Amino acid sequence: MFYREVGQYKTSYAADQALLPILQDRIGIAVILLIAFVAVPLTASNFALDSVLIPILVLSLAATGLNLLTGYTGLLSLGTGGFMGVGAFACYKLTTIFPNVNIIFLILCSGFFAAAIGTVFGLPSLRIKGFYLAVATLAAQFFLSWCFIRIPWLYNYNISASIEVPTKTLFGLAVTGPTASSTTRYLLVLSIVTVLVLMAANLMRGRIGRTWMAVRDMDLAAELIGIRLYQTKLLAFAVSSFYCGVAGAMMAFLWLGNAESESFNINQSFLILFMVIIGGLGSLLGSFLGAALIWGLPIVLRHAPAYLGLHIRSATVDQSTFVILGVLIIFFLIVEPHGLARLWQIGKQKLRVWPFPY
Amino acid sequence: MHILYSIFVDPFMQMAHAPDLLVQTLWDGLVSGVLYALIALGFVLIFKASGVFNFAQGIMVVFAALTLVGLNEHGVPAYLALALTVVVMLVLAIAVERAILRPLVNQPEIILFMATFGLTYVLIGLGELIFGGDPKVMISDQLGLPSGSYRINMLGGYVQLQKIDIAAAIIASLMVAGLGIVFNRTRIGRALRAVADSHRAALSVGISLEQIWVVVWFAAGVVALATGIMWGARSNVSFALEIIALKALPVLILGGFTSIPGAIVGGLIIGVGEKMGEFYWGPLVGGGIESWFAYVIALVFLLFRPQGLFGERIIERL
Amino acid sequence: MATDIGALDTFPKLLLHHAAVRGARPAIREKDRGIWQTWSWTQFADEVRAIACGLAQQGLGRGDHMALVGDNRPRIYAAMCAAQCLGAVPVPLYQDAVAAEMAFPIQNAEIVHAVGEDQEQVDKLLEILPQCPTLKHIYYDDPRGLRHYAQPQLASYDRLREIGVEAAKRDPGFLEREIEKGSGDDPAAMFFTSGTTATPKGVVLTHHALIDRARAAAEMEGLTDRDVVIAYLPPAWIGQNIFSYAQPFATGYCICCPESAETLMTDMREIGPSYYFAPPRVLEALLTQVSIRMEDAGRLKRTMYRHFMDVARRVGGAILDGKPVGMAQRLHYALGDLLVYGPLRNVLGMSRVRVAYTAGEAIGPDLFKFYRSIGINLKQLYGSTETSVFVCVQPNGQVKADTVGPAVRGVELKFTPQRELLIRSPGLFREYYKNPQATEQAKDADGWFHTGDAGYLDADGHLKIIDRVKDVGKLDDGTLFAPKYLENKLKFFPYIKEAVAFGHARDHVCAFINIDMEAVGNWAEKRKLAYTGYVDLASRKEVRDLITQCVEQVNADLAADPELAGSQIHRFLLLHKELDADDGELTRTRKVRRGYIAERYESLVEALYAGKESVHVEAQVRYEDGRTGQISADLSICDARSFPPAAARKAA
Amino acid sequence: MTETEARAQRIGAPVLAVEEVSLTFGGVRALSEVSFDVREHEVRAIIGPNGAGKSSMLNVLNGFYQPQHGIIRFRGREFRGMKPHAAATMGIGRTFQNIALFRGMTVLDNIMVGRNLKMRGNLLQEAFWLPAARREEIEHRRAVEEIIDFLEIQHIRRTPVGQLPYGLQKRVELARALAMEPSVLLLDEPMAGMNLEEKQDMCRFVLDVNDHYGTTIVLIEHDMGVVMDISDRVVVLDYGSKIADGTPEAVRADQAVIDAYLGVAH
Repeated sequence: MFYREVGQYKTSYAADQALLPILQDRIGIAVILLIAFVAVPLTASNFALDSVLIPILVLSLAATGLNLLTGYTGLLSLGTGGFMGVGAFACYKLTTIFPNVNIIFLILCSGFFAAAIGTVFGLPSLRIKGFYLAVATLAAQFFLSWCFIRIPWLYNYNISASIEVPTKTLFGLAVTGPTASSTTRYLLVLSIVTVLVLMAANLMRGRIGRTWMAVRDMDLAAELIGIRLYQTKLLAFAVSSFYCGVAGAMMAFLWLGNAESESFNINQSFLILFMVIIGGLGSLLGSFLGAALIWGLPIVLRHAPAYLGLHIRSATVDQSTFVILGVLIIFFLIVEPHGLARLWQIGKQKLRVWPFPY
Repeated sequence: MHILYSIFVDPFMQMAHAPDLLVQTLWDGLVSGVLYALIALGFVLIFKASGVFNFAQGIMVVFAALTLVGLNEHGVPAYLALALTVVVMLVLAIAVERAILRPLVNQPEIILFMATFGLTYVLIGLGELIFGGDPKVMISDQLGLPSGSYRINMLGGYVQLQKIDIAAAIIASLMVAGLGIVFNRTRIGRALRAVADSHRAALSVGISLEQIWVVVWFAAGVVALATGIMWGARSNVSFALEIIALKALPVLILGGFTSIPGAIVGGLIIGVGEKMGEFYWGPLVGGGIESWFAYVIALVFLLFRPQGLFGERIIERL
Repeated sequence: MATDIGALDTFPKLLLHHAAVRGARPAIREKDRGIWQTWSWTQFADEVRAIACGLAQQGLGRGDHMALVGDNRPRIYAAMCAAQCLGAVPVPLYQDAVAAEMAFPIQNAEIVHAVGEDQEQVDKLLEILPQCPTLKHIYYDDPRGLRHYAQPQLASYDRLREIGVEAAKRDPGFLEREIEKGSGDDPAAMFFTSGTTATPKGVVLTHHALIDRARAAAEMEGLTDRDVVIAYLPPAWIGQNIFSYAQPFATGYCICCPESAETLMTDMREIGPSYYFAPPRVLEALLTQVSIRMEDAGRLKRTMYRHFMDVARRVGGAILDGKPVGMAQRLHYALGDLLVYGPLRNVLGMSRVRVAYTAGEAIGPDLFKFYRSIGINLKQLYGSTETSVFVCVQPNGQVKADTVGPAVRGVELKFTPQRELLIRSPGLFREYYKNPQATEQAKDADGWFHTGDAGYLDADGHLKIIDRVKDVGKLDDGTLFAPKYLENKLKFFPYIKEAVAFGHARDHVCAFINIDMEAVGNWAEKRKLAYTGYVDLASRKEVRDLITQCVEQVNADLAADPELAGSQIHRFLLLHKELDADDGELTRTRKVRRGYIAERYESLVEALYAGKESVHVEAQVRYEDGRTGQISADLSICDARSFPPAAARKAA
Repeated sequence: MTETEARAQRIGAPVLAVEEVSLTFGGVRALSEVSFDVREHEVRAIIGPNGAGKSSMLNVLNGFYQPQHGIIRFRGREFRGMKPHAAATMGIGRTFQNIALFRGMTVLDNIMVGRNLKMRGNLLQEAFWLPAARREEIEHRRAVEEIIDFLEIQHIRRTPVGQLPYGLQKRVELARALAMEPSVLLLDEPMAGMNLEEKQDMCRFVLDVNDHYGTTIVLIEHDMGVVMDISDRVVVLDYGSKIADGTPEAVRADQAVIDAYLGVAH
């Protein structure tokens, strides 16, 4: 209905291969970015920023990382939580060793540590596939959780086995630690997430993205075409873990302000896996939609009774959130196995050929 | 040099010095192995018959145990509570088939696998809603399960064998034998195996998918109940159990996803391996390696034999 | 302007003018290799210069003729202009014509040089080489598959271009000198009429004729060099050539060639032409597509679509014409524009169409009203090859469904007692090549051209075409019988693809009807009706009832018009095969060859009038790959209710 | 100079040969001591009844199976068994009997994957879409567009592969193999399941590929009419062993071949 594609012709390959070839899509994204970068910081309350928007952005980045591995390369991973933990602890160690180095740079560097660990745990991916590979990543998850408790060096021998994030400043403005305001942290998280997701989008429209998808769809045929399966899979593990590592570092430094092994355990991996599945495997937009739903829904449910004037014990509300979440997952898998992103895509396609059905 | 010594030589020296401790660790390993095997059995049952990797098997164990104890708390006598729980498991099986499996027939495995995640969350929520979240004590004595333990003096020391563990071992082997016969000999068994290979093929020869799946999920429910009782008897019934159920994964890796004997042997290997690893090698790295050592065993095993002990060789054709 | 408009009297001069004045503006675009490749006017002029010099080296001289066979490609138009630079006369031929049909034009115009697009066209030219001794040089554009062809006549377009570039280097001023020699009265091009009757005739049109008519229409519509046209019809048809060659040279606007026939719809949506031309059959096909796709939409969307279509039918045309319309209606239409008409225009690629013409044959009134009602400024145009197209054009605001508009500037109209239309205009053709008798017959001493169409001027001075003079018949009781008018009303229904009416010198009207395989097939599938193929579908009772309803609705409309009430259709049959140009039943531009059909299906016509219930037919059919086969079927004849003419009606 | 003489002149020395190749897996003896060669620019057909080992032979040639016995000689180098990746880098492309396209991607992306061997863009360049990566992408897109134009599939450029009819999927697979610019192209029953018109198109494309790109073709085909029309030499397999090798006319007259096809008792 809103699409007017008449007159949008491409006279060069660069234009034809642009990320958003259709004008209306470009307008849409521009509006969204405008709202995110300008409208939200001005209007959103600290509560909205701290417990809704920043978490969703951080988890979307982790979901994007997992999507690169499971959605685009077809390698099921249950180790996301662990890789995020590596990012968080790596960042913490880096700030303690190089206190005056720019914090953003360190957050990104911690991603490389996670990437290294991710690649190591990706090594079995050549010989084994499917559920069996899930076990390898599960081993990584439990092993890393164990390390976060058993290696005191990681948390500077702090007796509570958890890390407190020191106050870091950027151009004189407090960015991490208790004094940093939610808006600055929100803007920082938003810019890092935007850049990294843009990089992921670029990857997916280039050679590397295609080799990943080829390995996902028919790895035997891909090999016969000259794609080195091993390197491709390991690269997927590395890039995916990089994203999870950065997400983990941001979770500790820019969201929670502290972190311990519990926040990067197996449940975190399952949570992110749900986001990717419900959001839509193999779609960057899906990671965002999934994160918003799986994180946003419990908050909404928790506040719904109060808002509607029913007073239910908070424990029952929490428990019923579990049930509703479970029912929702089943419902979505039945209605649209390819997740919210596919629903969005179908809707967009209907608008493009409106009023026709196809 | 010292590290190599402490890894490869010292543990075995310790074993030689305290054989009774060795036997005790072995026994403890075997016992937890039996429980892992029981959980793995539930996974294998459903995977073998419906091709679904049922992640919710772990929570079904907890849910069954909670129902049993919960009913008992509400004044229902033990044996009646047991019967009622079995009925609850039947209702659960029918509900799962109706709400999840039927709409998702012929969907790829990953989708069904994800659906069982959904089921896990539902069962956690229901369990807590109906029976409260705090851990409960298993009513093993009302069910006539033996308590106390035997003390056997041997090899210069003594070995403590819990009676409940022996009972668990016996029940487990009875179940395995029973299921083994059902799967391989009876008409229903053949139908179960047909459905596992291909839903469409089974449908084409008139096997009713719905019936088979209810039977299979009910059987898995009963196995879960037995596991819940055994497990509850050793440590109380709580949601922490659900994470331990994940241990069944390495067992399945070792034993192969579709073989019942594989599940038992795999369970025992993991159980013993884990206990020995924890007892002898644990201290070297600060202990607590029980949480991930099982996975490492499975992983090492996988690299040499990707399809597990009993699985068939996977031949990929183009 | 440096050179006044008068001196630019030939296409090559106009080319140099555009290259000088608007060199960077796009002249021609082609969707190729996935993106739109663009030639600016300077680049296009350089291409023409290279080809012209090349052709000169190859011996093409003033007055010679050069054949052009191929689809809309920049290189075909470059070659056409290159020939004109040397004073030669380009002769575009239909690219989907069979080899035999090309032999006559080449012999008639003693053609020495020919430009073929690809292996398909080269094979046809080589096949008729024995009958055309004059043909010495064949240049091919797409070398695909021609690697092993060793015939001496063959040379590649690129080779021709290389020769041209070298020649131009040696003698830079050569082209300008040749162009200067040219004048407005030289022949600019020769188009062979498809001719519904005897052998085709070569219509010679001068530069002056084409340019004058192109400018007249351009001024009337205010065309500028910012306009965009999509070239998708055969270049050999004057209807396409005037819009993709004559007028762009006159005004400087850009023409766009789609990638292939299959990608036409997407290419058109991408380009978004502002100036669009489509013969009625293309508009019919589009409407059929629209109705089939809407039929498959969900119930909600269908009801919305029908509701707003009714609104459009009531007020759409009036709003487009700027007539006064109530505010409520206007708001309602605006909502419809947001929900239905805007998106519909967008999907059809017509959102940016400022002016759309339809011509070539009379258009059904309902079809015409449909496009205007959804906001597309579709207007009727009358003209022919001999008159360089523009004779009558409906100006904005005076658009009616059943007329073709007043005469364009410079055109005089006159009628003979038999209502035949005579035309005098600067755009008239010079002669039928080597056919003086036909020229005399068509153009009398003081320059009046006999169009062969019957018609009259209505109250507002708009020309109203009834039919071809020889086809306009009279029933026994003298009432007017205009077969084309009836056929167009029938063809408005998506289920009817083609129709042929008979009634001249008979007591009542009967008709052959061709069902539209796609539309009726879709209709049948919806009702779970199994059918194997075209013959089986056409013979089913349910399909006959469906078509009977359509015919009866046409009869009801005819009953309302006193002049035509007598020519309601009493009996009809569904033909066993689609009428096809390859079997000679249609012309290359899909017009019905009435005489040939009446003669070939004599037995069927007699059966209709003899009141028989069914008739057996044996027919030879030529398949796509040239094989011929036999089709035999029993066609049952159906009767359609006719309605008493309405009582005294106020004047139409 | 007639068409056939022109072709005979262009066919060069043997470029690919198998000697005494035997292949067994799981007790099944798929190939036993098969030897034949393929010459440069030749259209070499492999025919034989079902289960004769044709597909296995092809899978040995491009490294999907490793033969237990025998040597593969390619451009003067000897191999006991090919590695799939090595075969691809050396210029052996192939299509599959039952289509192995990447169902999650569009036609254009599927063909672009064929360009993978020729692309050098590294992670950093691609992530930031630096000029180097952008230039390379455009250069390879242009090469792919040549193939799309060559096989006349412009109208399905952006369609997901899963939605295409059978005939078009086969053509996209041929396009993907061509994108690798192979010197030898292995076609596994490219015309199976096609109607007459689609078969004629595919034959024209195969001949054009051989003629235009000079690619040596190894073709597995059941339709004898097609084999007779477009192949220069034919090798016949039956129960895993070679029973005839030569020009189509010679092979058609060979009694052993007739027996194999008409089923004389073994």
